[in-house]
Amino acid sequence: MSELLLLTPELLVLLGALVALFADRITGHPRAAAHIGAPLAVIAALIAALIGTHGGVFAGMLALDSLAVFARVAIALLLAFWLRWVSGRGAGAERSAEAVALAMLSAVGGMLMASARDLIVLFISLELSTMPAYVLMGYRRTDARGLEGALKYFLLSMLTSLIMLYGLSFAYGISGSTAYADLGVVDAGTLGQLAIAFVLVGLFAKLSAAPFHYWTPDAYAGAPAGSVAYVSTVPKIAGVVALVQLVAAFAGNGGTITVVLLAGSLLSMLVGNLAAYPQTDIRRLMAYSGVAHSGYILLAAAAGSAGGTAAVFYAVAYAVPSMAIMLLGSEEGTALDDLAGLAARRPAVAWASVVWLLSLIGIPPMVGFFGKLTMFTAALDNGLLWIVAVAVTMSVVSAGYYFKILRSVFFGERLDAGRATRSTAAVIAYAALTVVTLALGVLASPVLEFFGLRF
Amino acid sequence: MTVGLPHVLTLAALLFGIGLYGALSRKNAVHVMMSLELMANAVNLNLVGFSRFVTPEAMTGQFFAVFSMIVSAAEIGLGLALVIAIYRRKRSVELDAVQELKG
Amino acid sequence: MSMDWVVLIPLLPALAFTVLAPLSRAARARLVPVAVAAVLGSLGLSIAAFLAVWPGGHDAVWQGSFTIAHIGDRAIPLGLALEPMSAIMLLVVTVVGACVQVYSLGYMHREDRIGWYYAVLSLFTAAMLALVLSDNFLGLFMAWEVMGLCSYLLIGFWHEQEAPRLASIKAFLTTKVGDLGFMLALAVVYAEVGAFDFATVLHHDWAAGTATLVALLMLFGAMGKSAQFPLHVWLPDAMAGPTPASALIHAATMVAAGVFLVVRAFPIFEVSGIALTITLWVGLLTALLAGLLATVQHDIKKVLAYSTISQLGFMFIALGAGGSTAALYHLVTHAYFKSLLFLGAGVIIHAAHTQDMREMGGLAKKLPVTSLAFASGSLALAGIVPFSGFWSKDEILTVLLHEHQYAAFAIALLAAFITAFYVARLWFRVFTAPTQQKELHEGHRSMLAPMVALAVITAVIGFFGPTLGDFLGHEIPWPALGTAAISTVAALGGIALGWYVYGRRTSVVNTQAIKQRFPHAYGVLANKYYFDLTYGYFVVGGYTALTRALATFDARVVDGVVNGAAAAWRSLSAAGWTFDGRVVDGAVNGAASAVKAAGDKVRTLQTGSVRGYQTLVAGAVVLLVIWILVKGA
Amino acid sequence: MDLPLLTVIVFLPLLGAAVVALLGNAQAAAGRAVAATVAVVDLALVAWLAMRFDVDGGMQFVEKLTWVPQVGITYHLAIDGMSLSMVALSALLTVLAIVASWKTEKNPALWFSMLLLLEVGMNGVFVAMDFVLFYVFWELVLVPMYFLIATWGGPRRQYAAVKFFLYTLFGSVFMLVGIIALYLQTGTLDILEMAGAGLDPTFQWWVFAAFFLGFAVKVPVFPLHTWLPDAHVEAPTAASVLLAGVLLKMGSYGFLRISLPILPDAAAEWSTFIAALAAISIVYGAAVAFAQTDMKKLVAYSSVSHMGFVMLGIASMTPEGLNGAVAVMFSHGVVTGMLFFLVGMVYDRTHTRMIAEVSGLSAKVPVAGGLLAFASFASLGLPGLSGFVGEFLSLLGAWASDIPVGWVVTSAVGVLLAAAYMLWLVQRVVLGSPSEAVAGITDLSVREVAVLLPLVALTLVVGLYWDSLLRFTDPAVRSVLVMMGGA
Amino acid sequence: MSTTLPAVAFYLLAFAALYGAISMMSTRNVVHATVWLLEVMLATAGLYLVLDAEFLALVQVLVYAGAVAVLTLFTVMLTLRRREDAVRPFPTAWGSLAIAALFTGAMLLAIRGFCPVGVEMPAIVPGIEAFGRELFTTWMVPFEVASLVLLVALVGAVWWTGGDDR
Repeated sequence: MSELLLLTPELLVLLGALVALFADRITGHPRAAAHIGAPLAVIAALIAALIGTHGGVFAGMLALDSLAVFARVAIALLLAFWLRWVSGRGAGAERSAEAVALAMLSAVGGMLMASARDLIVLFISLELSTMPAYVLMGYRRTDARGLEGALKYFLLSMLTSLIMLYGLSFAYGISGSTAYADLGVVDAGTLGQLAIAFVLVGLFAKLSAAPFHYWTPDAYAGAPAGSVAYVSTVPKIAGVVALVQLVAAFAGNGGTITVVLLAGSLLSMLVGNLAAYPQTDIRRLMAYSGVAHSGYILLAAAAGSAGGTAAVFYAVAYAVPSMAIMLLGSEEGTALDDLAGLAARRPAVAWASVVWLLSLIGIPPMVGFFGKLTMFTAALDNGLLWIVAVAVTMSVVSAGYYFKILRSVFFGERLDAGRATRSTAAVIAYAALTVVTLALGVLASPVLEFFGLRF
Repeated sequence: MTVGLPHVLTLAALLFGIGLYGALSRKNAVHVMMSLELMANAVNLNLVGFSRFVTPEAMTGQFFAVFSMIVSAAEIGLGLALVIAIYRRKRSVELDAVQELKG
Repeated sequence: MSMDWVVLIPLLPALAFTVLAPLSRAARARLVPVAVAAVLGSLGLSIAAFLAVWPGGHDAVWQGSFTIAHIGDRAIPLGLALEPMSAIMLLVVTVVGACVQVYSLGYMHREDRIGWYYAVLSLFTAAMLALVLSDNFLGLFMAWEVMGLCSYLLIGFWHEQEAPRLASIKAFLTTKVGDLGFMLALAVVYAEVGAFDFATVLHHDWAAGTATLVALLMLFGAMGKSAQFPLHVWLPDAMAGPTPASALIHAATMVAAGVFLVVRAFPIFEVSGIALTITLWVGLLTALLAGLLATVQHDIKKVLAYSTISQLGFMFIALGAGGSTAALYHLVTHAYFKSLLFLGAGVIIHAAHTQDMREMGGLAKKLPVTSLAFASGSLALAGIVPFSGFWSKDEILTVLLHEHQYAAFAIALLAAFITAFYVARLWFRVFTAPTQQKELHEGHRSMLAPMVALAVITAVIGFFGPTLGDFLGHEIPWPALGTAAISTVAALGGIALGWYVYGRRTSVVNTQAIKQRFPHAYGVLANKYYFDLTYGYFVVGGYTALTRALATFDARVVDGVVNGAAAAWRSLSAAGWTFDGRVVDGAVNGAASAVKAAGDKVRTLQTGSVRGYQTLVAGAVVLLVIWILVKGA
Repeated sequence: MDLPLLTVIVFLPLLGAAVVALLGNAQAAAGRAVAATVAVVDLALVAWLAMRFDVDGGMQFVEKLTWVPQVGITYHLAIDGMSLSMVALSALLTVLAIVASWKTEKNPALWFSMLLLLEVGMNGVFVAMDFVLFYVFWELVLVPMYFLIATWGGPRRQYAAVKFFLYTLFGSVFMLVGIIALYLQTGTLDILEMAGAGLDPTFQWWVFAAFFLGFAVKVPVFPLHTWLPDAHVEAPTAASVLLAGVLLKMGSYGFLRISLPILPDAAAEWSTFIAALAAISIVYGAAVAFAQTDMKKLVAYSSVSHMGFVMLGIASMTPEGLNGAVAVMFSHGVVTGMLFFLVGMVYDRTHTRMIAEVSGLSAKVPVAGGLLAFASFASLGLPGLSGFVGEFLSLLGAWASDIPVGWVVTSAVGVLLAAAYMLWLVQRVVLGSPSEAVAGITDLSVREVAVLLPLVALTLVVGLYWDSLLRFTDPAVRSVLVMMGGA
Repeated sequence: MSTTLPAVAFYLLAFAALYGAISMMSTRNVVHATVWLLEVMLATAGLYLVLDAEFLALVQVLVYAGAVAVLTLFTVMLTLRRREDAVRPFPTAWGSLAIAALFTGAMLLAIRGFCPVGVEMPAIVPGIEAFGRELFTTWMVPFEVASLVLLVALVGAVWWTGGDDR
């Protein structure tokens, strides 16, 4: 059972999830679940890092390559940050035990999905990482809007995942196996290409890439910002890893895949950036910005193996700051005007938000810049000049709406006093996320070295 | 007359299509979910068919089908709970009734 | 012994400037003597330098340079060289400069910004001295520009008033137009030769084409500085500045710099014949038209201004005819007598409290010294033996004959005649016409002394023409009797006519009278001076009409072009401004709003209806499927 | 090299910024002092470096460490005469900016830390010899400048600041694409190694286009200039000084350091186009400047005109032209800095920048008026003052090069036009009798004079002894030309 | 042993499934639709038997026929306010129909192109016990994950259907 030891991180998180279900009731402390979960997640991350890469295990259903390890650590860490933040929620806020448990289960699914080497494992861990998200989206069960968002998410995601499943069935039927290793043959026939296309549709929907993004803005806008902070970031990382590995597995002549990826990328960049511009609710704005960033990720994913690494790195580079911003939104209020005068109230946080936003725009030395750099390098290396041109132009546009946030934070006039939420735990989370945002940019080298990521 | 894999796949495709039509056209949330179930069912049929013809020994498709069933069962359970929750607030499960979030 | 003290000649006034400029108004005023001392010092040194150069010849007796820049493998030195021509110019500049500064002590003593006045005057002197000493075109150009600045500052000295302000900016810009030519000329020279010093540039074997280009560009620059037609319009306005400044800058030295430049660059001009011809005709045109204009001015300074332009025209005539020495000769003599005239005018203005000659008259008795000095200047200007102007102007005519430029000769002669006429007009009107004012006082000693000095120089310098020629290493012959006679006749004729029109005691025939009476036939007939009348009518009337037309032409067209250009530029730039805001920037902001619009468009898909979304998703899938099928087929 | 001098020079202000920020507005005075000290020390270090600088030594004080070997990014700092002149400029102007804004009341901690942060970026850009490092500093500059404008700016500061940011970002992202393309082609990100790599001309053409977008926006070249007037008019005085004094130079520096040596063939192809744009910028800037009713806008547009001469010199690709370009960059930094300071000082007193409302300065406040006149004459390129050097050399170079004569002459006309708008300004503001806005004001304080004197001195020194600047720039320029020669 | 599926059984069941599906879409009564879905499920179970997947047939009957259909029916009943709600007009949505038809047609084309009619049917497959063994050895990981999925569903369902307590 030494193989099972390799799954220690997942098991730890799972343990946390199970404990979380009862922690509050037993301890009577409203945030016990989060308080227990956070350290567990950190330990999980450390262990995942220590375990490092490993060949195929469980009859080749899982394999821990460098991407998988990177993703596992990233997911566990982000989960930890999120839990840390949750643990600081005031007693007034809604009960969090279920949320914590679901989030951790979703994390388990994500970590497995990152290391999956078998379509069946992929499919089921994908579902495991997605289904909790429905609940988190509609976590305010008294709030009709939240539930509406959840329903939209649920129905669309189910439709797309069925299409994906349909595709998977053909992929299996054609290759006669569900192991990634045998999928090379699928790309040959028309039916195979349809299968691949369907699989991509499913993954696009998970990454909320256009034109399968429609659920995203509504679901986010209805959901509590805290949930959005988690749902919009962590599952995405896993999804990207899965996408990259599947693309690698399918890459026969690659023609179909590349075209589909690029088409999705182009649409996402345009739709996301353009539609984000007029938004006034941070959740909705970040939803569209998420669509846009998925566009960049798809662009990288279309650019060979180097692109794959870049895509995963970029997914993390996107996840870290946007989780921070959503957490801030959950604390301060999600309307742009709610952030007004933050610089006066909490200068440190305000400046942290500057770091996050600049990173999302792609200004050095933040991680976002490094992500864009590697991504564009890979893309240009594959001769995708024109779409890169679109990408950079769109990143300028994106600066336009990120600055709306910045402007409100620093120069907005606040009418009321603003919510008086001051939780040290939240501050710790912000600090951690800020540090990561900067460190991954400036000290990228040792990190890449450690995980053995090659561009 | 021989009946083989193509027949199974065709049948599955037809069922999938009908389910899709339902998923797109129905106004009642529960009804939509039923249609989705129909699609899931079709996919399972696909898998079992492949399993029978392509990997009769390994039965991979059958396992796949099992897991897919579990998953869709879970999904439907969750979905129905959601519908009920919505019904509690809105006294309706009509999709056109849930249209507040847009833009 | 080392002669590096030559450097001090331009340096002393420069130091005076650096001492005065940063100080407060009061402190400056107290330190005015420093400036005077400085200019006197450089006067002394200049004399020493002159003696050192004596007996002259071609080559420099002293040369010194420092490298201002290294570029690539080239070094750009700025140097000073003391050779006969610069020695002569040194004397001219320092003498006139000294006279003017001494004179200004009296003339400007009421001004509370006298300190600033002296500072700028010193800076100007420094620049002019540097210009004449410079052994390369770059240094010459830099000094040239600095003089432009000083001229600007001095013209606008009384900047509280509108006229000087406008005059100053007009002067600066008009000359700057010429300077562009000079600057481009430098660019061409550098591109062609790769150096600026006279030795290299002038001995470079020029292709005729390039030479013409350079020469014409330089000529353009010179025309700006020396107020040649059509760039002369700034000089009359420049009279808004203090009179002594006008004497130094706008009569004696700066305006002559253009001529000096052409003399320096003469070898290049000689290579290209065209440039010479153009120079000649520019000179002729200017000499004639400016002379005619001088005859209708009522402002005494304006008369002198136009006369300066006209005289500079003479110098250009000489240059165009190939007589660079003659030009230089005239430059020297003109510097002295014209500054003398200006200083005199200054005294007169001080005394009469007006610049309008019509309000003057009979000053001869009231201002004896001034009138004498002025007389010497006037005679020199008119070209009457033995006063300096005669010799130099005669030299020019000689050159013209020698070069067989008969047409030019005729025009020049006509110009000389006109010159004599307006000199007479000026003189008689101011000094002998019926007295208009009672209380008049002779100028202060500090003002008279310099005038006397200049008057003496003007009177005697003419006899040293040949010596000057030898000194410069060229030959300036005594005038041939023929030409001398012709020019003298012309001059006397001019004076006589002037006397006839303006000078006689019972002065009935004056333009005013003609103008008034001409329509009334009766009155005309009633007039017993029938001859005079018709004569007056035909000659004077036609003449007035002509001059009036010319005046109008000058004011409306030539000057109008300049002012019009300014106006046009203003409106043009305004248009550009609007363009910038509307179009160029509009494009940018347009892009921004386009993004917004597109964003709103995209949002419209987000209807909020689940079934709508599902349909869109399925539609996308179907498109995908169909695409793949088609591609597969 | 015992002490990593360049690193210290670049990052010392960062430390200072942190300290000032931490001191906060509570100990504003202390923070102010710290800021001033840091800036002065930095300037002193630059001076020390300049003393130890060997003019013919090429790239010196080299520091090269690996940073992100996975993508070949190195931490590579080095300095040559060209860079030195620019670093000196930024260090000096930062000191002056801090002194000039000594009395800032609104959120002083942020103000001074932003100024120092800005200095980090400015110094860094000029000494970074690795593309990514260069880009890092390049973008780093945007952030503090955004806050300087958006926090302390005029009424339309938000619009101006964002416009500035987006405009420049737009250019620089394409520059990034160019950088990546070069990296993929050459396999290195080291600017110096890449020089003279002899790349395929067509490839060069495209990369040059990408860089052109990045640099031309910053310079700014004619139609990409419209961010400049807005930014300048809204920006506070010190920010305007640094913006015009240093930030604009980053663009032209980019051309000199990157576009020419690395993409010589493309540069040759583009030269006529650039020269044309330069000539248009010169005349156009002058034209629009002439129409301004706001002193600051006038100076802003004069910058467009002057930077045109920089581009002209660059386009000539002759020793004279390039030296001229650098000279204009330096002198424009000094002179325009002076002008913006003076306009600011006048504004502090009269509370208006409308030319129509200010007149007769020389009568009422002779020091201010005199210095303003002096700066104007320096700006219109009077020989003996620094402005003349660069413009003259640029014209020499342009004429000697194969730029069409028409463009050269057009540019030369720019000199006349510069005289036109500058004198027109002096005419209305300095001369004449005092307007009521001017009636009650006091003359410059000692502090303000102290700010201006160094600039006056530099203007004179450079103007009277060109080599004081050119001895540093000429060897650098020559090496650039050698690289272009492909040697 | 036959080289092909038992044709009669297959066609009967296929007809049953399709008929059920179509009626499910065309019935005017939601409750009836649920019943029709149940019918389709059972027919599919039959098809599984035809395809020698006894275990699957079993699961199908238990999970779907048992759990899902009943649950659905229950929900339908629960969310009907009045008896009449059950009966509602079902206008045919032509747009959806077109999309679905296009999709299906395309798939049929692709399938036609994929494999020719009449492949030799492989030999008989291992039975239930083999299936069980495999399920708990080779497919352990997904099996465990599947249980987690169910856990999630459970927690989620409880949360949503739970009370409004804070």
